[in-house]
Amino acid sequence: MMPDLLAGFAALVLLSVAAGLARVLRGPTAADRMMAAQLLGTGGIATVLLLAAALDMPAAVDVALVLALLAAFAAVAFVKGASPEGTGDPEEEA
Amino acid sequence: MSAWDLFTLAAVAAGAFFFLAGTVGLLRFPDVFTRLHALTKADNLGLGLIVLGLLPRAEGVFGALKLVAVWLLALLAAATVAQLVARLARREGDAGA
Amino acid sequence: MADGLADGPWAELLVALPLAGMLLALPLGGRQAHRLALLVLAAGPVLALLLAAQLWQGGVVGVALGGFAAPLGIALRADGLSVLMLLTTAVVLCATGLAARAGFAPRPGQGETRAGLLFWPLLLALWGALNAVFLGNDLFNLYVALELLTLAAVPLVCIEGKPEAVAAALRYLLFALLGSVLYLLGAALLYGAHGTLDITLLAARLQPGPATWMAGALMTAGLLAKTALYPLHLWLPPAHAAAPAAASAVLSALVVKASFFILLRLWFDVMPALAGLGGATLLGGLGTAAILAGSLLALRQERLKLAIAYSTMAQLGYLFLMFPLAGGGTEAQPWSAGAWTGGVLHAVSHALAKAAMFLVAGLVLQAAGHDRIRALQGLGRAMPVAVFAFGLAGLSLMGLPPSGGFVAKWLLLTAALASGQWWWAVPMLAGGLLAAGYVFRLLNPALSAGEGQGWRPVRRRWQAIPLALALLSVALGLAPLLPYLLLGLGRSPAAEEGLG
Amino acid sequence: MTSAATLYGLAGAALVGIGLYGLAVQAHVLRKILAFNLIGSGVFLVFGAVAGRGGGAGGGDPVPQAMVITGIVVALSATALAVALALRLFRETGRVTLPPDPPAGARDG
Amino acid sequence: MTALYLLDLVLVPAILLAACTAVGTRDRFAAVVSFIVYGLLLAIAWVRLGAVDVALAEAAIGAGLTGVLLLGALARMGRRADEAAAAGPPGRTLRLGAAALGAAVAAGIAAAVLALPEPAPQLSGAVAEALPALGLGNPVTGVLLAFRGYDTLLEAVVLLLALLGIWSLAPDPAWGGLPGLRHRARPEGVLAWLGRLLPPVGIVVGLYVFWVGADRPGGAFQAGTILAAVWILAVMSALVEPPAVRSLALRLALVAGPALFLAVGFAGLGLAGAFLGYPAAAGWAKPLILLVEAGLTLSIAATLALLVAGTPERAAG
Repeated sequence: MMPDLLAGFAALVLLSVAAGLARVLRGPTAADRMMAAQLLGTGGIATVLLLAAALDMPAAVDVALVLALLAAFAAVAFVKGASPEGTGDPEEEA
Repeated sequence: MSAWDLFTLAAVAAGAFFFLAGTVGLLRFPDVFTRLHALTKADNLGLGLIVLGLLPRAEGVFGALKLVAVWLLALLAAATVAQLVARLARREGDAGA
Repeated sequence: MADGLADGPWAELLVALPLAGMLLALPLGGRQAHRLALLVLAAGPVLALLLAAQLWQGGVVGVALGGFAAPLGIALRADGLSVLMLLTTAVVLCATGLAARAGFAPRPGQGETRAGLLFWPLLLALWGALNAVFLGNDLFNLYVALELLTLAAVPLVCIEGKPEAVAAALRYLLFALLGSVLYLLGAALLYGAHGTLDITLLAARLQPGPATWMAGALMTAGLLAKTALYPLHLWLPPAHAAAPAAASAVLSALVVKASFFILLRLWFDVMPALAGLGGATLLGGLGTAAILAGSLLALRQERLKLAIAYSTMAQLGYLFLMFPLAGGGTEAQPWSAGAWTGGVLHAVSHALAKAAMFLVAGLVLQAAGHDRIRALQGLGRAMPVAVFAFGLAGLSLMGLPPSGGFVAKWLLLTAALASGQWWWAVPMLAGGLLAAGYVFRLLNPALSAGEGQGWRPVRRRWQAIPLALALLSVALGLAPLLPYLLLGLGRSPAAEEGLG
Repeated sequence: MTSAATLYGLAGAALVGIGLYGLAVQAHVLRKILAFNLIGSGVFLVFGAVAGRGGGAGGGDPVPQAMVITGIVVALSATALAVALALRLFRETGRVTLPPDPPAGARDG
Repeated sequence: MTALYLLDLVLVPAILLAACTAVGTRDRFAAVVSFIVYGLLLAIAWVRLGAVDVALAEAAIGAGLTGVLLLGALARMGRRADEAAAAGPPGRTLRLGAAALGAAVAAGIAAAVLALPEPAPQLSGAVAEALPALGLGNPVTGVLLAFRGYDTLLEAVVLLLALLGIWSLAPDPAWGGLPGLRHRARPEGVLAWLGRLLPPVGIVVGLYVFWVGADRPGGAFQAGTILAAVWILAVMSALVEPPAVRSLALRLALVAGPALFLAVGFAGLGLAGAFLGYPAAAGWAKPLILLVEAGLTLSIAATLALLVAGTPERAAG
């Protein structure tokens, strides 16, 4: 019962964030696309945690941990990638 | 089904609701700043609630700490993105105008 | 003593030693890398001969790496075909290593340079990868070895930093990657169907079925892209022509043969029944197209290295005539072994001859500063030994006696006539004539009595390196018995009796 | 488990198809590299299907799983080299696409 | 568990959709972002399939490093109009042909997957039988470091070769110098803050993933990738500069792992009677495997970090 319900919630969370793919596609700005990816990242982490509980695979929590660590990494890379030559910082006054 | 299970289900359900709300905001709000605003609140709360709900099922103290670490790291990433993306959006807006 | 030699870990060393040399070269730095590399390369022929002795005394050499027997572990396996390819590889790499000192050894008093360091570990890795391919008996391990080969070969193409070489290298990389990913997909399906990727076990377990056929088709397609068989040849001429001559020699002589070698293993050892679906005829047809198109294109080139590269495309075509000629009906056929041996001998003699030709082209570039064929008048007087070596290597490409190319083509021709498939003889003969055409066209200006103005002198000992390779390619025709006997060791039943 | 593994294997097949389409259609080098990575991960999913069909705990057969990890690392290596080549090509020539196929029998290299 | 099929019903279409977006969209930035999302979804799929080791590798490499590589390259090649855009969308014939080809190949593979035999032939049993002798609990680590250690050795060399290839593209005057361009960040800004905060956390996570790898999912490749990622983050936050490629310490770090693996392999010739073998005496195999893994983690971290840092472009100061 419990595993089924947790897996069901995993599916629900994934479904709701996957809709964010539309924003990745539509934009219009790079910032929009990044935010959508961020939402998918957080939702993906939640999905993995729920799956780990549903499948009773505690090791899978490590996957969520790595995803969370790399979410920050990807965020920085996104922002860098949107700056010319890929080396800037949006906080610098141009 | 134990009381802890009910707690888990309630927290997870609330978390899932916030994810849903975040997506609706992302898709429906008119401009990049309001979208950002909606999003950062929603997904962090959502993940936080789900982590909270799963805590009783964690394998030991270490497992629980790991769950909390996941949430903190995600929070950190979200905060960074919010800050940097806002700057970026402002600059993109300037360039577009 | 003899026992100790026969039991030595020669197969393992042939893979491990080049890799160890490559790893050591990096911290050693650019001043010493070439010395280390030449030392390691010099051990190659010795190790290959020791392995040959081992094979001769005890039959097919099998090594379970880590002591884990297949299907759990990975096995190395050396039969006559492997050993012949390993020997050829060792010889060609020694020669190119020596020749490459001209371009990639540090000048006295100079610090570490980019190419002066990186060329050597790349060359050693390439050698290790080739050995791993020729010894591999596990289809997934062969995938890793092929990727190792690709990632060593691609940087060698553009190590001189010319823009056109960068474009050629990128195109080469994309083709090679597509080829290996298709190959890997086939391997996945084979594992799913049979629970192992060990070639010997697979051959015993193979059940025909959709998964097996699809796997065979995907792996064949991937390997054809890597072997640059017509019409997947587009990447080869620019890459082989843009690379520095020493690298071109290895690429044309050996690297394309590695994927062909796996194709042989796949068709003759793993799934001989593939041929029954008309696959053998298709490969033969594509080979025919490669011979004709490659030769005609080679005839039209203005640059020496491009012409040699197109000739590689043509010569690779002959290898694919093996498939229809060694196959056919349902019962054992006497000519199959001849066709198979002829094809393999062709691969070896082409390797030696083509390496010699590219090394000569390198000397031409060194002497003249360009390789425009028409402007090479009088080169024969400036560097007679090199031009002679080019001519000898040309004999082998044309298939004239007494060269190794002659024996190889003669065996293939005999098989074509004996099996009643005379039509395969037509491209062989036409290809020989066309090869004569382009070789003479390349030699003509060099032999003409033009005024040889402004050649930079090239020492005899540099010219001796391609000559040695060309002489070996001819000697293969004078003493074909030894490789012939070697090839018989551990030959698969399909190679003896025919595909299908 | 078995049928789920097969489902992901079928998804892998579709991904190979999508990647092949992208490789053929997109001209930009980075897009080609991206498409190649799609094909690669499709192949890995087929391996995953092969591993998972065996059932059992922990994703089934560990051998194909190990092969996928090896494959992921190899694909990353190749991607990194391809990206570096593309950047070098761009710096030298300003191009973001491969030059058109060499004309057959080009008169001068 | 039927609800899992509900998840499959969401996950598989999402993966395919992300793949289509990555291939099809006009905007290149959107394509790369889709690709990163795609990597994330694949990591979830591997968890779903129970292959946590693979999920870790996919999360770290597929979603992380590959995406960052592509993003960095895209930024340098410019998002402005160029000949790829000028050529206009690909022709209708090409698109139809490519679609037909892709569909045909996909259908062929699908048919082959559906035709795979039941019960599936596999090696789980053989691995489980041989694993206790090595003292390991994680079968995937057993396959990677022992049973198919030869593959892993070659793979580590492949990684290093890719780096040599990238280095070989350096302009000659910059040889020996620093890879990539100099990153900028406002000293008190968010970037610099994150760059100081995350690396210690990342190092702990990386070492943890390495350490548990012997007995549960994790290992050298996943750990090395995490360590590389936090180092790259520090570089992007302008806190550290990548080392000059002429540095001996760097070169030693790059070759240490594969060299150690080879050395243990040679030792196996004497101790275990087979190249790449581990001594049969009880208790010897696991420490040796951990030693090799430690070396590999270091080298993989260094190699991956420099792979992303790119070609040397700046002469060392």
